[in-house]
This record gives sequence, C-alpha cells and structure tokens, in this order.
Amino acid sequence: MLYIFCPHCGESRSEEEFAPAGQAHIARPLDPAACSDAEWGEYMWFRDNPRGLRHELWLHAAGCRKYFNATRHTVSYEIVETYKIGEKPSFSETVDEPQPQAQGATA
Amino acid sequence: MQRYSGFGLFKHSFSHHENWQRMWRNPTPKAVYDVVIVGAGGHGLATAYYLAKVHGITNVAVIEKGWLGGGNTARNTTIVRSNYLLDESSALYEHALKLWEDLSQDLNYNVMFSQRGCYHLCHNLQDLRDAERLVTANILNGIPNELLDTRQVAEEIPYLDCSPNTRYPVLGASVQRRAGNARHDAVAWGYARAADALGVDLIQQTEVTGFRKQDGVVIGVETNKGFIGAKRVGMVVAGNTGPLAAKAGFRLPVESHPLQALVSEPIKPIIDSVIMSNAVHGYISQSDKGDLVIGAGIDGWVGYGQRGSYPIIEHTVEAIAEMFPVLSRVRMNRQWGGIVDTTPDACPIIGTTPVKNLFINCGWGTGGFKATPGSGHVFAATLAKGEPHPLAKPFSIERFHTGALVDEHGAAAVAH
Amino acid sequence: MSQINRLASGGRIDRSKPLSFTFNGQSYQGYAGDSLAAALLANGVDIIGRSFKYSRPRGIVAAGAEEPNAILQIGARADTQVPNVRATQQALFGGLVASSTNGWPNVNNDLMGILGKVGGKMMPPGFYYKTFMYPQNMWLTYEKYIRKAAGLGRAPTENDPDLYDHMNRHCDVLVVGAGPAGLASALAAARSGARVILADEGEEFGGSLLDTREQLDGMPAGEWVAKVVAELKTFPEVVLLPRSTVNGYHDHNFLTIHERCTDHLGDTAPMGPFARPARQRLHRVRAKRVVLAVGAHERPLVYGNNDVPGNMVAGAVSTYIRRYGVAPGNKLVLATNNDYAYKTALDWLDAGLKVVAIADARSNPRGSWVEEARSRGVRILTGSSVIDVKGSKHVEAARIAAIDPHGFRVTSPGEWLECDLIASSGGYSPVVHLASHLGGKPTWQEDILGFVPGNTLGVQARVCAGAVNGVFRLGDVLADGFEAGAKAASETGFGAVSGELPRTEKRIEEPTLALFQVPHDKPTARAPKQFVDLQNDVTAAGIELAVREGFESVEHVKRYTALGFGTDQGKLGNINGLAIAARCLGVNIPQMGTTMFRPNYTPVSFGAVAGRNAGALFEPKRYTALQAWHVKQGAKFEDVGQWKRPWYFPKAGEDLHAAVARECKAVRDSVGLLDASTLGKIDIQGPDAREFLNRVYTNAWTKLDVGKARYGLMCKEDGMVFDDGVTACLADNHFLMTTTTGGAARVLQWLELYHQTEWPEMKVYFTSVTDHWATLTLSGPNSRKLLSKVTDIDLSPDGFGFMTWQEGKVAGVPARVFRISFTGELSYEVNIQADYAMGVLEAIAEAGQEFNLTPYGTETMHVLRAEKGFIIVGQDTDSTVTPFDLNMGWCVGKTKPFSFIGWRGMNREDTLKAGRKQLVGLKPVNASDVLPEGGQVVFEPNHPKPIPSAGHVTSSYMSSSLGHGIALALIKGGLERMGQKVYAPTRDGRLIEAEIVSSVFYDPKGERQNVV
Amino acid sequence: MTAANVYQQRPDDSVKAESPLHHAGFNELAGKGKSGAGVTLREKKLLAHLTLRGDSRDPAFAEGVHNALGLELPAALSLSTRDHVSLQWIGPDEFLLIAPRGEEFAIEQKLRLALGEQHIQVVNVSGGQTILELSGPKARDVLMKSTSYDVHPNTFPVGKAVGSVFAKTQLYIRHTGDDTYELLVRRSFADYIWAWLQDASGEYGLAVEG
Repeated sequence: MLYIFCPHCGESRSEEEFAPAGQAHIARPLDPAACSDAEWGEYMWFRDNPRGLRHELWLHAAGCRKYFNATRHTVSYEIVETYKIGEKPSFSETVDEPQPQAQGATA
Repeated sequence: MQRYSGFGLFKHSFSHHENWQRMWRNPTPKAVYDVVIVGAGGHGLATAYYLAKVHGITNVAVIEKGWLGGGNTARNTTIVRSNYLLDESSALYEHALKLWEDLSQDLNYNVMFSQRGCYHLCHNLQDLRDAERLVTANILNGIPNELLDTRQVAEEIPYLDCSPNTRYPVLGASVQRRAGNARHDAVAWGYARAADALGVDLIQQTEVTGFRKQDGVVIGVETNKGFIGAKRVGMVVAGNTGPLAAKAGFRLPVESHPLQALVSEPIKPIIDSVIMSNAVHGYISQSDKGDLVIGAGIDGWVGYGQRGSYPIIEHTVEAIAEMFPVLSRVRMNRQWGGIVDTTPDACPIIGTTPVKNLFINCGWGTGGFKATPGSGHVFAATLAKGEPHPLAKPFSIERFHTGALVDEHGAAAVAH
Repeated sequence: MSQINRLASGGRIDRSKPLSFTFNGQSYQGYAGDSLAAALLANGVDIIGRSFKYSRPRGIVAAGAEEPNAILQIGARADTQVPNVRATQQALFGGLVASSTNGWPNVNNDLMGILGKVGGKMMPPGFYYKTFMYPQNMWLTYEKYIRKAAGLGRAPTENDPDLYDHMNRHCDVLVVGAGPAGLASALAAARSGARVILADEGEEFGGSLLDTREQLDGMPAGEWVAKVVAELKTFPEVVLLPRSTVNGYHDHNFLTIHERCTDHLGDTAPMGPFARPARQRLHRVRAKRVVLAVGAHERPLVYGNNDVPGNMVAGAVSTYIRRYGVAPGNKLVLATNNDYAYKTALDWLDAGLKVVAIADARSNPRGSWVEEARSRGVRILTGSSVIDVKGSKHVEAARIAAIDPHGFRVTSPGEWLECDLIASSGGYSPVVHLASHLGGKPTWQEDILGFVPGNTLGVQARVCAGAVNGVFRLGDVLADGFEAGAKAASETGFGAVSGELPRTEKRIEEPTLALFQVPHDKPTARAPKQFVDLQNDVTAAGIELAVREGFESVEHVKRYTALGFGTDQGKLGNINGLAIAARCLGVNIPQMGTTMFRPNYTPVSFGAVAGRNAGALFEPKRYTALQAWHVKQGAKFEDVGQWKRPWYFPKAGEDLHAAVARECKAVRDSVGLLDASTLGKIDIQGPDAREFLNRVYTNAWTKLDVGKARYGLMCKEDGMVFDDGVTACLADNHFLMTTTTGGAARVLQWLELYHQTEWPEMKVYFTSVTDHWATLTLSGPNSRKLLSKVTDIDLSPDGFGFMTWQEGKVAGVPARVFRISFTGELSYEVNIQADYAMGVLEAIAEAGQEFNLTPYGTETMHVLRAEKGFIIVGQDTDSTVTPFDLNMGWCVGKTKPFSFIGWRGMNREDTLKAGRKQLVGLKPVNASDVLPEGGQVVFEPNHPKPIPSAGHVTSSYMSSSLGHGIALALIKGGLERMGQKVYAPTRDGRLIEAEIVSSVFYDPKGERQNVV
Repeated sequence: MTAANVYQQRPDDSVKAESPLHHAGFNELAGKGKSGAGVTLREKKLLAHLTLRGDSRDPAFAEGVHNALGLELPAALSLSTRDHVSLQWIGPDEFLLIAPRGEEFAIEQKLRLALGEQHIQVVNVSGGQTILELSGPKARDVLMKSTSYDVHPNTFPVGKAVGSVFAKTQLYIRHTGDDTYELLVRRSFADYIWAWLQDASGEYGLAVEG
C-alpha cells in the first residue's frame, strides 16, 4: 500500500485516503471545436503507459480534498515527488529500469 | 507428436516414464518468417496454432522474453464465460467458448475445461434490470442464459448467504451454465505443444527490443539475440503493450493496471461453480486442487509490478466473507497480481496499427483468459489475410477516434 | 494412553498442567507449553495423515512453519472448524479436537493407499493433462472424483461465532522475528528511544534460543531471552507481539501481522471482562524501517523413501527434545552435510538415547561438534549418506552408502542399519520470503549454499539480520542483529546505542557440502521415491520428467510438478527441487533462479483479513433524518448505493404492486409525501459560479434569475450523460445544485477536478450540503392546501410559480421551499435543517390527515415520473447515451460561447450517426402486459437466431392511473419509429407486443402541476 | 459583501431538534453498563458548524477572519480555539468553524461583513454533521482500530486535526485533550459510526454520557 506525501497537508498518508485520477498534465484543448474527432479521442483516451516514471494526478479524497500531482515509478512504485497543480515536476526522464519482477516476466 | 491418452500413461508406467518426449523444441531462430508473433502467452500461442492449423501458415515464430505462458496466462482466475452484454463482445466470447468446448480433444491436451456454470448475483433493483438486459440479449444471440430468483439461487449455491439480513441481500442471479473454469497453464502448454508439432518455432528467453521498418512497413523485429525478419508481425503482449507500442512508434488508449487475485488453502469441495458479485465486489470458484480461487479488483493506477495495494485484497476478502460467512475461518494462502491492459470501453483492440504489416491484439482487461481460443483464432485470420476477421472488426483502434466504442464497461459494470 | 515418547525431564513445558485432547477420535494427554505436534509425538502418534496423491502414510517432519505433513483439521463444533492447521504451530489447549485431513477409512488403514500404490505409477507430474480427455463428455465425471480426492481439510458448515479485529500501527522500527538476531535488534532499537514493534510467530519469544544447546555467558540461552524480554517490556514505545506472524511485506514499508490472540486458549475466544475479544487480529503496520530477522529453514536431504514416518529434519528433533521434552524414537540415524546437525546427535545422547550412526556426506569433517560426537563414541560414516529407508508405517532401517556427490553416484553397496528415527540436514535456507514479496530477487550465496535477500528495488527501507543474511554462528548472529537494530533506529533519527552482547562459545565450524538429492544406485526414475515436496507428493523423478518434457524454467517446473504449491509454499522443498532441476539441465542453481515469493508467509484466516468489516458493519448504511419515522410507517427499504431508502410503505396484506398502486393513486388524487433527502446537494458560491454552471451543464445558466430553479444535464467529455438535477439561484453569486442520490460524491469530485486543474482562475467554491438539508416532497393536487396549513409562505400560483423557490417557515421552522415536480403533479420540496426535519414531518403528517396524506417510496416515485417520461440517470441511461439520444436536445445549449463539457463529444461521427438507440415510450398492445424491465425488444420476432436487438426496456411499470403498462426504452432509431411495433420475447417464452410512443404518457401538456 | 443568500435556518430552542444520534438514546444509556469502561463517548450535538472557504495565502483573508472571530487562521492540520469557538484547517482554502448552538447566523454575517468583497464561501452545515467525543485510556486504541492515520501523540499532538479514513468511511479527527478526541461525523453516517464504535470498543468497555 502506497504512502503518499500530500503537498497540501504536508505529511505522508496511506493510499486509502487518496484516489488516483489518471495521467497528469493532460490539458483540455482550449478550442475543442478545432479538434478533429481523432484529436478529441486522443485527448480523452490515449495515454502514456510507460514502465518507468509517470506523472499522475491524485486526489486527497479523505484529507484536504485537493488534487495534486505525483511522479511515480510504475514498476518499483516509488514516488519520487509530489507537487501541487500548476507546478512543474522535477523528475521526468525514465530512470534506470529496475530488474524484471518475475524470473523472466512475460514478453 | 506423441499422442496422449490414458493407455499411453499406462504404457509409459512400465518404462518408469523415461520415454516421454519434449512437449516442444528449443529451435534456433530462422532469418525470416512469414509471421512473427511477439509474446508466447495463451493468446500468442493460440494465434500461432490457428495460423498453422487453419491457414496452413507454418513458417511462424513466437518470440517470448520469458517463458511460455508466463504472463497473465499464469496469473488469472481461470474463468471462462461468454455472457457479455453487447452483440459484438458476446459474439467474440461465444466464438471462444465454442472452441473451448472441444479444445482438449483438438489439442490432445486436457485443458480441464469444466462447464460448471457461472452465476452473477444481483443485490439491488438495478442489478436485476441489468441481469434481465444481459440474459435476454444473450438469448437473442443464441447464448443460453438464465435468471434465477433468490430461492433458486439459495438452492443452487448451498453456502451462499441468501438471507434478507445481509448488508446487500441477494435478489437473484443470472447463470450461464456453459461457463466454467479451465486449467490456465495447460492452455498455454497445450497450444505450445500443438503449434510446435505443426512446425511453429517457439523462441523463449528472447526479448523484442524494437521493430525494423522500411518505408513505414515493418520487416522484422530486433531482439536481444539479433534481428528476425518477418513478413507480418503480430503483437500480443498483455502487460507490456504500452512500452512495446511505444517502440513501434505509436500510442494506444491502453493503461496497464495491477489486477490481484488470491487463493485459500485447499479444502474439500464446497463451491461447485463460479460465483460473481459486482455489487459486493468479489468472485470465487474452487479449483480441482481444492483452493478457493478469488478475484479481486483492479488497482486504479498504472503498475507493472505484478502486485497491487493491500486494501483491494481486504475488500475482496470482506466481500467473500459477506457472501459466504462459513468461510471466515478458512485461510488465505497466497495473493498475487497480474498486469491487465485496460481500455476505456473494457473491450480489446484487435487489428491493424499505424505501422503497416504490424498487427495488434491487446487491451483484454480482465477478459483475456476466457477469450484465449477465440482471440487466437480471429487474430490468426487477421494475420493470415492482412485484414481484420469479421468478429474482430468492431474492435479496431479507430473506434476511439470515431467514438464507436463497444462499451461493455459503460453499458453494464459486468467485467472480469 | 501414556506419553511414551516423553522424556523424564527437560523442556519448557509445564508438567503440572496436563491437558487432554483428541486426535482422530482417540484421547491423549499433553502438557501446557506443548505444540499439538509435540503432544502427538509424545504420545507416539506416527501417522498423522495420508499424502495427497499417492496416499502414503506421513508423519511429522518439522517443528515450525515449514512443516508440510502435519496439516490437521481442528475444532470441536460445526461452527469452529479450522481446516489445515499446522500442528507444529498450534499450541495445545485442553479439549482440543484434531483429526487428519486425508485417509479413508482412516489414516492407519487407508484403502486409497492401495490405489495410490497401484495407480501411483500412472500418476507422474502432469498426468491429468495427458488423459481424462475421452470421451469428451466424461470430464465432469472424472473431475468430480478428482475434486473429492483433492483438498485437505473441511470448511465449517456454520457461521463463525468469533470476532476479528484490525489494528493500525506505525513505528520507527519493526523487527520481524524474535530469535537471537531479532531480540538483539529490538534491544538496540528500543534503547535508542525509537518506536519499536517486535513480532514473532512463536508462542514465546526466543526462536532458536529456546532449544539450542549453545550457551550465552555460560548460561542456558533461555535465560538471556528472559532478561532481554524483561528489558524490552520497560520501554513504553515498544510493542511486543508474540503469536504474531508477519505475513506480507507490501509497498512503501506496509506490512501485515497476523496475531492469533486466543487460538492457544480454545476453539473460540473466551469471554473478556466487557465483551468477547477478537479471536485473531490483523495489524496493519507502516514502518519507517524494517529489520528482517527471520532466520533460516533447515533443508532435509532427498533420499529414497524419505517420507516414511520417522524421517525428520534434524533441527526439529532437537526442538522436540529440548523444548518439549519429547524424543520421537530411540535409535537415531543422522544424515548430514554440515556441522550444525551434529547438535541433534548430541542432544539425542544427552536425552540418554542411542545414536546408531551419523552419515556425513563430507569426506573428512573435523568441526568442534563433530569431534564432540566422535569423542562420545558415535559412529560417524564419512563420505556417506542415507540412500534408502525401510519401513511402511514407520522407519525400521536406513541404508547408508558411500556416495560421490559430484559424480552423483553411489560408490559402495552400503549397509542397512536398524533405527526408528532418521534425522537429516542438507543445510540451511534463509527465509527470504518477506524480503522478496515486493519482487526483489534473492541472490545465491555459494558459501552458505542458500539464497539471501536481494536488492530492495529502491523503495523499501529494510535491513536483514542474522541467519536470513547467511550469518549462522550464534555470536555473529547476535552482533548482526544488534547492529541492524541500531542502524535502523539511527536511520529514523535516533542516536547511537551501545550494549554488550553475551559471550558465546568458541568453536570450529566447517563449511557445508553441496548435497541436495542423494544419489541412489538406480537412476532416479527407477529408484525408490525420493520426495522433494511432501505435501504435493513431488518427487525427484517427477522433476526430472518435467525437465525432460521441456519444462526448463523454474516457474515451469513448479507449475508442471506442483512443487511448492502447498500450504507450506515449499519452505522445505523448493531449494532441493531447484537443485535437482539445475542438475538435470546442467546449469547451476543461481542460473535457475527462484520462483516468486508472495504473501502470505503462512496462511491467514479470511475473518482476520476482513476484521470488523463483516455482517452489519460490512459497509456503512446511510440513513436520512427521517429513518425512525419510515420504520414506524412500516416501510420496506431499497439499497441505493449505501443509502437505505424507503421503497414502499405496505399496509397489512399489501404486496409491492398493491402498495404502489395505492401510493400512486394518492399522489394523483390528493397528496403524497416522499423523503428526498438523499439527493446530493452542493452549495456553490462565487462571482464565477454562473459561468461554471455554463461549463459543466449542457444547458445555459446565464439568464437564470435569483429565486428561480432550472433542470440541467451533465455530460462527460465524450458527450454521454452522467448526472442531472435541479439547480436553484439563491443569490447572484450563490446557487444550490442538486444531483442524483448515487452521483452526489462523484459530481462534487468532478466539479473540483475541473476547478482545481483546468480552471483554477475561476472564482467559485463548492461545498456539500447533502447531509445538512432534509428534503420533504409534497406532491399531488392537494399539496398546496396541505402546505398552506403549516406555512407562512404565500403559496398562491402567482406568488409562488413553478420552478421558483421561497423562504419562510414550515411548522415553525425556517425552510426553503422549491416548487419543482418529478411527478407531474403540483409539488413542493421543503428543505429544512436536518435536525428539525422530524418535527416538521410530524406536523405535516398531522395536518395531512384530512387529505389522506400518503407516504410513498422510491417505487411509486419511479412509476409517477415514468408516466411523465422523466428519466432516471443510471436506469434510463448508461454511459453510452447523449442528451440527443434521450430526446432532450432542448436541454443542450447549442449556442453557448464556451465549449461546455460534453459538447465536442456529442458531435462526433458516431454520436451523430443515424440509428442510435433513443429513448422512447413503449405501450404494450395488451393493456394488462408489463414489459420486463431491462429486457431486450426486437423488430422481427421470427428472425432466426441471432435475432437483431431493437433495444432494451429501461423502465417498466403497470400504470394504475392510465390502466395499462408503460415503459421507457432505448430503441434503435426510436424517435423515427413512432407508432411502429416492437416485440419483447420474454424469458418464459411469451412475446409481448408494444407500440413505440412518446415517452410522456401522462398529462402531456403538463397542466396538472399548474392546478389551482 | 458577496452576493449570497444568508438566512437564519435554525428555529428557536423551543422547537424539537434531533441530532444525528438522537435515536441512539445516549441520555437513557448514560450510567448504564459495567464500571471501569476504557472508553467514554458523548455527542456534542446541535452545535453551529460553518464551512468557510477562502484563500489562506491572502493576508486579507486571515485578517478578515481574525477581525470577525478573534481567531488566527489555523495552519495546516491544526485547530485554533478561543472560548467555545474553534476553527479547523480542512484544506488550503477550506476551514471549519464550530461554535455554540444557534450562533451560526450571526457568525456568518460577521464573517461576510469582515471579508467584504473577497471571494469566499460561508456555508451553514450545522444540520449535516455532529461531533462525537471519544475519551478515556483506551480511546486511542479504538482510533487505531479504525483509522490508518498515526494517532500516536508524537505525530498527533493535542491541537491537531486531520481528515482520514475511519472504518469504511471518512471523517475528521480532532485531538482536543490528552485522552480526548473528537470525531466529526456526517449525519447520514452517524449510525454506522455509532455501531462501529460500540463494536470496536467492546473489549475495553464503552460508557456513554448523555
């Protein structure tokens, strides 16, 4: 169970208090009418799905009710930072990928 | 291929089982194949088998970075059913179910497919409406499905708490009697053995690191053991779809999430069928070995760690104890996680990709295992003909651009 | 029956407290302090079960969590049964009832065993994949018998009488294991002032120190344990948890500890001073640092017939002698490849028993213990091992022969030595389970011939100490433990500590020889069965066969043979199995790698995992302020999310339909009362509130005046409807939004999401007031008359128009009253601070008597609104329906300047195409028919299967007001098909014909709500 | 003053009022049961509860609040108290004010006056929640059974208030005295929390004060 530092409350809390809300920094197109159907589909549904660091949106649902961002490794699950909406992440490149979890995990 | 039978076992017992042949070879990769399939899970192996058997294409390699059937094939809760709501999805899963029914004989490998029935419990009035919708939709499509009332449910599922005093009383259930379980590992091994016998090369411990393209057309795969040429490439890599698609240069409406499951210690038979409850959030069956096999929910975040968060396990166990209070003193042995590739409409993506001659089969979410034969069958046709099989057509990537989703997810929260 | 194997003295048992128990119906006696296994051995019980596949007799082989055989059924009553209890980890209590889990008719005379002997030859690994295929329809029959034979114990057949509990804990240092390393660790951490939890699976702290012959400071090790435990108890921030197994190591240093609070006292928890305490408790621990001091498991050697009762792991024999005063035999043969096992021979001698011989696979062992044994006259056969065993129900003799471990062959004919106990030791496997739960791969350490914990993948802050690290000498273990505890504490900010560790004895210890499977003169497939995994009947020959058939990865071998799949998860057998597979493949053990380790370390009751979230507390039940009144009126309740809502209010003898017909009539004819308090309510304030509504609702809000209310639809970005409700303008910058009952929380979250992430510049705040306001809906032509009796508000049609609201007093309580209608009748929704709702309701009920004021529930509400064609989001919609599909294009602001949420989505190729499912009314041709709710309908009932669906019924009722059935349905191209017929083929084989009609069945002009 | 609808929602005290745990009958239960209970529970009912929203980074907001209430704006996770009025940090732009019964209307007016044209929200939520005070030597153990928040006094000293999970719902826990805690409970969940607390404190003994 993750232990997540809420940048508003200023302390770490158990994952139970939070709700994940998908990839962070997906801005709503300013002029939806100018988007093709395909572009609108991509805005709604196409996401980065890396093995490595990913910027995510989280809600501190049981705490301060604020959304914030987290940079989390999708294999080790390590959270390298959390930051408020409107702030920029400090970590972005994919760090060294940890060794596979399983003995020869599936392709 | 050495034929398996009870008599064969008897015969081999006299030679102390020293003369059993390998189930598959360990071939050296050829320079070029007609079709290269990336990923030797159940779907990939089934695809190879049907390419060889149905389409006569035997110059096929299946490339696997680990071991055969080592991904979600080895980690699911082995439920097989076809009672999906929408015409497109029920057609696909029913196609699979029909193949399941003859699979052991077809492969000469007992995949232990047991049609012990699958119940979806209803706990509120909307559940009942959804069940009526599902059952009648299935009936129209020629897929038998029944709706039971509380009394019938109580009779058919002995230890289920059907009293009106539970937090969410059981108001009824739909039941697909042809649904059931199969032995997950056997499916991969049975397909592998049969495909190998037809000439397919199964290349394990070889990781695809990239795709070689010429003028936008894929011509083979780069691996950690060198380049392997291919006229067509099929990607069937549940749990690794995003990263591999990224290597091929495109993005998908797919997120990979942990899906957890757990088993009890083996106990004498007490649960005779598959019982699922969406409202209470748990599902359960009992394996031939006696383990209660229990499925938990999907974690809400992307994760490739083959493990998820503990509260998901807790909620699931609470649900099982609520449904079957007699199991409270039975003990949980082991938990684990698979990686499911989820799509916005909870339906797979099968077909072409932005890269010519590179085909994809992914996004099965929680439905992958039960679809294995059907998925392999339609994907083999897709690879053989270069265009989607009719049953696969509704499941193109383009639907996320046009909006023509096959929204199993939205239409009814019946997943798994 | 006397305790024939009980030694005259010794052990940590209390001989003054004899305890009676039964096993397989036979009564026995043991002592307080015994484990069930110790008590069984004391009584000379050899056979405690039959093996799973071959039905061979099996006895106890170990003394702890690694025991594979002694898996028993416990419990005196139908409701207290516990299947699969490991007898080695169950404390004996008076009245304990235990039985074997397999064996028919009983474990001593087992008929299945004969079948196992004959059939066993036909049951190599994976045999079931190769047979039972023909004829196809017979599989379920075959399977029935396979299922009956499989499984171990039985589940209870009645509900658990016990309670379970959770305890959330946080600490600086969690020390797992209270053996020498763990105790030293905990001591160091505690002295630094850290918050420490020390947990151990045993009945008491001490681990291996409780039965070692080694001394500390020249005293029995147990005395040091007592001293340390006494000191630990003096620290207020130290939590000591015996009988508590750390079972799972989860992400970010979250661990679960399963405490068996009362399992040592009886079948069920005894009553406490106030209430019955929990039988078991699950501690959910978040630790800043974890010290894993979990020790090592001794491996047995794999030799022929090594499963006959009387074959044990060497260390376990010592445990039974020294801790429990039990010697499970008289004449011992010891097989070893290391020095430590000699301690067992010395313990055996100390107990006054005979050591027949020690077979040491090493050619020239000279360690201190070896010399001690030699000096006491024990016959030591070097370069040798036990290769076969004689005896059917108990060991009678061991065959010892010279072996060449590297060439894997037997080099002498050897000799049969008479004995009744064979103890073997093949080295020690560090318990890497917890360290590997998060995917960290253990690494092979050649010098100790074992895997030790690997890296931690960066996230988990843990230290390993003692035997789990491959440190086996007692002095080194203590030092390693102390250092680990000090390090863990200092890493969490506590100062350095010092302390003197007890003095240990100096001696020479020589390395272990790599020997796993002992060779036999015949090839493995033809040799006597050499068991690797006793619980799953996996033999060395089986592993060879798996490799021969192409199962070359460790996971394949495991899955094909079932190695390690038992309830012991292969604690004894996995490394041996791995070594055998590696030998067959010609690779070394680290090249094979290990299988994955998963929680739980040992099994945990479902009840403990669920804790108090069971029965009535499984999930919250939410109630409105008027619940007591509903109960008094005899309401039946419907679950709507977590809410309990009155479904209908039956009078004596009424069923649902009769009650609903009566309630509907009352509303249409006079006045009814509905508790609408569960609707979500959100207070919205700020200068940008109105613009925000424009963006989140599909319709326009710019011109809504203060005092007015408007219905709105909400869509997601894909254009699909996801909530609806009425929002009122309370003041220029102040709105009250209502949502569906089920949607309240998610709508608020969604508003916050857009506000916080997309439009933070907008000045608007949202606060839930769902619980603050109680809402009483009065609906029906007499509602005005009734309300006027209890309010000072001007209710005249001109003074209080439709879709407006007023403030005033109702029954003396300040209220906001909204004139909105979900029934089509004249209606008022009275909002009162919930604390005062009951009084207001009672006053209204009193005033309403003259109008036959009738309480109605959700079912009547649904009928009345369906007669009017009003949708219920989630019933008449799923998430595939746009406002246009609902024929509610009137509710979409097509010219709003801002591209509101959903607008782009509802204008895509697929959402604009013809033939989408659209909401229409269906009127059964036969007035008495009611279409099944949810059911599919078709245009062509005679079409061969598959029959194309025309759509499905979303709502369907008998309308007593109209005298016929009515339904709402989503029909393909429905709005273009008015007057056409559809057919509902029902599940019971009928065909109901219905006409596609407008979805507004009742009062289509909407005149009734304007009644004067 | 912001354009909001403000009105007196509470009748005078002569009108019958039922707090969220009215049906539990604390008055009747008080003094019953075995002595020596480790946990004592009482409902601090029918108080004035107001949600206050505003930008805490804006000094004018803090000043306005201070002018109206005589209370400093509490820092994150803390509670300012003065006489019988407390102000609790809920989030960076959200605070909860609890005052004696019936004062909510006057306080809201005072706040709106003091905060002038600032963008704020004041909402009366008095009817929607209640306070359960949990005290006694075993009160902390009951909390530990119920929430994954670390309620050890080192991390949760007196004066701190946190929102967290509690059993299968969410609420705010306020540490108000050595062995005394307040749970801020939503009305519709009050019965569940009451049932939970009876169950969880069973082994320690639970006394109820009317």
